[in-house]
Amino acid sequence: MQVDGAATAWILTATALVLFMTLPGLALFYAGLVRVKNALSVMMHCVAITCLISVLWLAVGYSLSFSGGSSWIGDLSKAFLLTTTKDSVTGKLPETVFFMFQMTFAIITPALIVGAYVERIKFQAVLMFSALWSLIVYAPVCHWVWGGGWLQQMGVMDFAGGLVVHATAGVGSLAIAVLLGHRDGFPKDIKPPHNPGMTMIGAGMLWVGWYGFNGGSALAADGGAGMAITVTHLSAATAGLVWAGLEWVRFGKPSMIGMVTGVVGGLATVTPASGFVGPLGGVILGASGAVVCHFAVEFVRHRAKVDDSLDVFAVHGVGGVLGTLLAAVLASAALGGGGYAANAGSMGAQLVVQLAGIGATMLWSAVASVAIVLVVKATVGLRAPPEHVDDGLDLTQHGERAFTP
Amino acid sequence: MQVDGAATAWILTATALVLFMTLPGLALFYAGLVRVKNALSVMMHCVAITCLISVLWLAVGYSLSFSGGSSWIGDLSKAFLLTTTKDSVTGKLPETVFFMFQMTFAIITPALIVGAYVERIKFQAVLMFSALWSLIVYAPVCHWVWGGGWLQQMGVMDFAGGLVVHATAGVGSLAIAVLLGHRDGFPKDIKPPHNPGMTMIGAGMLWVGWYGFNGGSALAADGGAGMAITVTHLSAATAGLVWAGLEWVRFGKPSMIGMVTGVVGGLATVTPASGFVGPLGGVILGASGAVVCHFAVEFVRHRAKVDDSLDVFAVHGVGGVLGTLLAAVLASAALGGGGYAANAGSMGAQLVVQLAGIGATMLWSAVASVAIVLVVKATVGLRAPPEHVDDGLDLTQHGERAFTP
Amino acid sequence: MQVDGAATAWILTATALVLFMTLPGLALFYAGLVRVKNALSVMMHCVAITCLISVLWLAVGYSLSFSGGSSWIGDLSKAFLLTTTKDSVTGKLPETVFFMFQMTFAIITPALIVGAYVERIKFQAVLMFSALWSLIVYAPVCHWVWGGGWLQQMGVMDFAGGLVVHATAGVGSLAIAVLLGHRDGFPKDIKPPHNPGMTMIGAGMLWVGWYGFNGGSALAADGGAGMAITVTHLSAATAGLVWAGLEWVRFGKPSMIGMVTGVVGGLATVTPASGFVGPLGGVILGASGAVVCHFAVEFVRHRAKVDDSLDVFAVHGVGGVLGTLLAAVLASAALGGGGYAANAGSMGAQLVVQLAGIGATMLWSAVASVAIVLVVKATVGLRAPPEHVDDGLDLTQHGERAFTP
Amino acid sequence: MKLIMAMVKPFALEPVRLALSAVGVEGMTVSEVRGYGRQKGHTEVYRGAEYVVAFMPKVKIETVISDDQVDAVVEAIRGAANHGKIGDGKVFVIPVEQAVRIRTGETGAAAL
Amino acid sequence: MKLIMAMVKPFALEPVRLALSAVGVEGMTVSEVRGYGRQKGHTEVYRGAEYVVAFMPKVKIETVISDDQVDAVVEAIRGAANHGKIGDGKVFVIPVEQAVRIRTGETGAAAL
Amino acid sequence: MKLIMAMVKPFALEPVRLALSAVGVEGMTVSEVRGYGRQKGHTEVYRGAEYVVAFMPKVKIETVISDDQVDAVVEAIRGAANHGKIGDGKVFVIPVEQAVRIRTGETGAAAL
Ligand SMILES: Nc1ncnc2c1ncn2[C@@H]1O[C@H](COP(=O)(O)OP(=O)(O)O)[C@@H](O)[C@H]1O
Ligand SMILES: Nc1ncnc2c1ncn2[C@@H]1O[C@H](COP(=O)(O)OP(=O)(O)O)[C@@H](O)[C@H]1O
Ligand SMILES: Nc1ncnc2c1ncn2[C@@H]1O[C@H](COP(=O)(O)OP(=O)(O)O)[C@@H](O)[C@H]1O
Repeated sequence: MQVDGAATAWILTATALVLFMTLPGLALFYAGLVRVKNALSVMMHCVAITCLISVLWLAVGYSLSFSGGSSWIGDLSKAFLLTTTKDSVTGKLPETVFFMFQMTFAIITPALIVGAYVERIKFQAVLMFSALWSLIVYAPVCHWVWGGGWLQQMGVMDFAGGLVVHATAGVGSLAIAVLLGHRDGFPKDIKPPHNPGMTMIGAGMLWVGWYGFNGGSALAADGGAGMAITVTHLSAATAGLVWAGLEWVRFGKPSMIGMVTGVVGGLATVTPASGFVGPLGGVILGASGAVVCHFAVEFVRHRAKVDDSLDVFAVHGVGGVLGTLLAAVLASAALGGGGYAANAGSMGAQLVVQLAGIGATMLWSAVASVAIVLVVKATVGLRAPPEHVDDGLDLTQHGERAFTP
Repeated sequence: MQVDGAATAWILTATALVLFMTLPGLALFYAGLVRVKNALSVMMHCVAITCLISVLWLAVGYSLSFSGGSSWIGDLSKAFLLTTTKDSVTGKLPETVFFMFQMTFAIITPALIVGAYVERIKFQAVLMFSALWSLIVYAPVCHWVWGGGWLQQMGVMDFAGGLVVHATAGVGSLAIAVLLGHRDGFPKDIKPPHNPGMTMIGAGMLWVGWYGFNGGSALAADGGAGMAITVTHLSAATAGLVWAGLEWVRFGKPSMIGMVTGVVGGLATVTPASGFVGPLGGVILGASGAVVCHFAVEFVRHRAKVDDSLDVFAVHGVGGVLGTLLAAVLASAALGGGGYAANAGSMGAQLVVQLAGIGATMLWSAVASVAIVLVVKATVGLRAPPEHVDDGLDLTQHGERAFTP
Repeated sequence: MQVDGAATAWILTATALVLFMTLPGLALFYAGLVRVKNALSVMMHCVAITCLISVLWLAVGYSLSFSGGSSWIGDLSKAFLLTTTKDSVTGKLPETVFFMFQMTFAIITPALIVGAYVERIKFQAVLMFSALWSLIVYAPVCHWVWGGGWLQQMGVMDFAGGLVVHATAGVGSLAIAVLLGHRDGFPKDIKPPHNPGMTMIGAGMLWVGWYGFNGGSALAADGGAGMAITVTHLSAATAGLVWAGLEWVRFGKPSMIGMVTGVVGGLATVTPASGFVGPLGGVILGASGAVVCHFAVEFVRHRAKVDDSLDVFAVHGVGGVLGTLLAAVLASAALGGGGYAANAGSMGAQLVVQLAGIGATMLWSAVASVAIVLVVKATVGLRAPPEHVDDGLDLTQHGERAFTP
Repeated sequence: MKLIMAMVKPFALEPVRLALSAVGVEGMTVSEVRGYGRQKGHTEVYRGAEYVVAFMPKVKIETVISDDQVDAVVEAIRGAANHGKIGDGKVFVIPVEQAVRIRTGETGAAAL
Repeated sequence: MKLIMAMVKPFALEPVRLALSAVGVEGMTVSEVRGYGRQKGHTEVYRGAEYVVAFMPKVKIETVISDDQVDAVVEAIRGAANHGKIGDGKVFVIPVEQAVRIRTGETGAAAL
Repeated sequence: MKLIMAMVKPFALEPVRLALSAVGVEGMTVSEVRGYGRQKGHTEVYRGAEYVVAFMPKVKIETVISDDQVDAVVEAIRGAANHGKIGDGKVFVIPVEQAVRIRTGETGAAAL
């Protein structure tokens, strides 16, 4: 097939935008939420994951996800891109562009999990966990949903990663948070975010970058991409308002952290649906995402008493799953959506497929994540020693300090 | 008409760039200029305006601006984009892309006004003022100039928003600054910008994003867009040098805040002219914009004694108006410009049209802004209570602090 | 020739990305590495260089680089773009787009040199040095390599600026660092980076922006651009891992500053080769760049005892030269590369050409930079007075402070 | 000589500085601190979780004065920093045995 | 009255605050400081260069108490901040002549 | 024992630290402060507006020493921080009644 120059131009840009989401976007978003003595360690996690996963993606990750293979996992035919040249084509794009765009998704997914284990993890554990997780959780699920695997064959709808990115990362976060144990003092005596402004900058970058994430998932520069960024943006905006509104009613004041958390929740929620719904669908996804994630945060923290420290499961996991379900409803042409996959056909049938996708993704993510964490714990160890935690990971794990007067 | 893929790719990007100008660009630019106790509140204003205006734009703003309607205002035929699909086309673009690109302009315009009322406003007032202002000031003027309204019919030249964005925001700022009253201690005992580095980051983002703002206004990926970013950049660069030079001569030292203020002034000035002039036109716009805005800042503050705190009128309003006038001169083919609109024809005729546009825009912005502020004052109230102002808006209005050790 | 819309869309974007590398990317990367009392001055250097070089580029820089002229230097036929219109075309792009894209390279090159002279230079010297250097070093070398000059005629391979950008800036840095003298206390009593987080943000922006730098140098939205960003990214990622690994082995801890320094070293190293090699080539460039630059930093500082304060020569100069050499090896089709220029033909022949390019570029950069520095010293002076250095350049040269409580 | 150490609300710094100038105090040193007293700190809510922030931002003003200035100085600070609100702050008086101006070597009251 | 000035490790602040509350201390002021003592600072390595960072981050806690509280307060601080590690910190006792509550004008022990 | 409290220019910190080490001072605490004295602050101009910044950045060095060290210490600080320029700073000497090393419980001079 012929390469489409316009699509290529847009996906090159989208790739830059999604990398920008992780570096420096997510790094800032997360670093602002921890204590100052651990801020650099969080940034370091994001940078290190970016480097590590990129090389793994070249080595085997891309091939496991997107080479032919079975319904369950790809093969190694594309390992190290040995057979890919400038002229290789995937769909309407040069294969290198497709490879890079997908790589940025493979990077940000384990980077999201950073939020679960901040302020207490050993750096070795971050590296080993992320590497194994990327190959054992991300690559297969990516293959199932986008790489021609069994869920794609069933017609599952996941436009930009409600399952592949957010559900996997959310469940992985829960697993590692439980097995790693909570921060000292959790839940009563923990400290507020050290730098909400940093979190705002990160959230702004995530929002802008998400145009590339969802809009780029159209793999074309057309009305599909346009509609995707439209619903993405409207979901984010609505969710920000709703979350801040909930805070205003419940706690007397709308906070900036709350509003940007809502924005991110809205973005996560709209992600799987962003290619299938219309503008009002975006508003509905944002509003419901904000409400559900808002209470999920409290449920995880206060009921389940799990220290998923920066709420990765409650915001990304729950949002992604919710959006995956709602996609099946809001895609209905009657509701302004784009209709259903041929092999599903009706809202009911699609819902069943979506539930299968959610169930399989969460189950596999849970089982595999737990196994990976146990292996990491048994080998390099999981938790930094108490003195390291006391003095902060920046100084003790990386020999650096966030500010020197 | 057929969608142009290349134009679509570029306007998708430009949309991301203009959103980036507001979040986190403008939020940082402004937050660095206030005291640390109000820094988060300024960021919160920018985030909240982004969320709120986005939803309003979907609801009615876009329709009032860009549906057919009368010469004065659009109708509600495009409200909620109910009739827009992936396949709807506007010019060479998918309508969703046009909708989104224009939305980012609708967002940043009231966000610019934040600079007028920082450090003393109630958060409720920000929301109510911005919502009303967007519908009553922005939407009509946008319709007049870009949506087929009477100014467009007269052939007014406003490529990317000298009137629609900068003149309206500037006048709105003056209105609210006067009616809200000055910060305590103004003009003698106010505190210097708490974080000029933050302002620099924001200015850098604004500069980069402005490529999307002016270059995107070509609505095509062609030489027109190329010339627009060329003149935009040259105006910014020249204005930065001139402003810093003025400081060097007048105060003995060129400051970074001064240089980036010049850059922003140059960007505002070139905006209306950016599709009509040549490279030297950009230099002239930048130089004149820097000189005029530089002294306008002092005039507003020291003569008029208005606490338009971050100089929105003097930089954006004055720059936008100046550029709108100079566009009529520098568009002259003899001066390297692109010539005049068919229905104006000569420099003289064009100048008359530009003056009409400036007069009408400023008058309507002034009258309507004053009315809106009075309504806000009479309902939710305008000024935060003195204790809130003393302790800072971050803690008192949003329950957050910029830094926790 | 006909303008290619897709290429135009991508190069417009790439231009924004490369400007973003300097502002705010490089400004943050560098500012985080100095002491807080000089942080704003570093940012100011970056902003001022951006403004100044832009105007000079319009005036004569572009014409000297890219107009016909001789093998040694262009002429003034394109000065002030007097003959360029919207409709002028260069290759597949509107000439304005090509002009702007190249301008961003002309900006960042002298801005890189800022790292050599931080914390002790007079602001006048920054301006005068950068202006002269841009015309006397950058423009000719750019003409030799990309503007049809003698090195291009010989078939030198420098895809995105190993010679034109990194080698020139590296050598210029060494020259000014030696002649300016070291910071007080160098090498034993200098202070650690005041804000590594700032440096991380800058590094993230540099990484993202480098997609535009190297990917844009394809001047098309095609598989060539795709392969360029692929190898660029892989080099950066590999280099980050290798540098952090070296630190881990040698000093017991991997630091964030180390990892992002590795990333930037990998990016500099891959730059000249990025259009000629395959994915594994990118990995090899990154790994070797990290190792070589890592030890070069120590060599310059501890052996040569030159206070090239932020390691511009060791990271950019050495990386760029190394990549220029390796390009000749890794371009070999046998190694997955894209093969050689017609007029070189074999690896051996190409290596000779590359060595000629490296030799000529470094020699000219050295001679001319030394001359320029001496002229600056003799006229406006080079080093800020000791009291200014003691109290910090922010306050004494620009009258500003990085933080006001 | 006495060291007057006053913890006040941040926005009271400027009025206190002016009041001190008015009573002839010619030098002082200020630091950003966090304090705790009757005003017990507050609760911040982030994402629905309550964070007890025990300390409120305060400014500590330290000025060394001669013995005969003590009453005037304490009064000046009280006058400028008293808003009748909890958390307005405190003033402590601490004996000082010697003061030296680094530049000149002057000691005692001459060094203040 | 005495000013108790304690320099402790940053993470010891919260335990010390609680211990002080338990012995009836109702006000205190805290600042971020850098300290140097037996614990000599450390070396940071950036890009292969060693930077001697002489000072470690500490928190300074200042609280003015009545004379009879001194032993209990010092003991409380020791109990909460002692980890048996170098750099745990020190407590100093400094005489205070007067204390004034700005809001009410109360003086002496009543002002604490 | 005495508390020596010195306010000096920030870049004088390192020389002062070395000078204090040289005369046997083994512990000190440093804070970033803002000061005001003969050196009256300065005016900053942003966008043409003058901002009076009353306070200059200073570093406060606090070290508790035994009585017999006072003269040597004050001299050491003066020697290292004196540039003959306005704003070089001041040294104050304040009585200290007790010092306790948290880790060991040592008191008095042994705790310094
Ligand atoms: N005993 C004390 N020792 C040291 N600082 C104190 C003491 N009591 C109060 N402070 C300081 O004074 C500030 C105000 O005290 P607080 O009791 O809240 O005010 P008020 O007396 O006006 O009600 C505190 O935040 C703290 O910084
Ligand atoms: N003589 C002193 N004067 C002032 N502060 C001191 C003095 N000695 C120690 N300190 C402070 O106490 C902190 C801990 O002192 P250090 O000697 O390292 O601890 P330890 O006594 O537990 O070994 C130092 O970092 C410093 O802030
Ligand atoms: N009376 C004082 N009480 C407390 N601090 C003082 C006093 N006088 C001066 N200082 C501190 O010393 C610093 C230097 O004082 P200044 O009078 O400017 O210096 P110099 O005496 O060298 O002219 C001030 O910035 C302030 O921090």
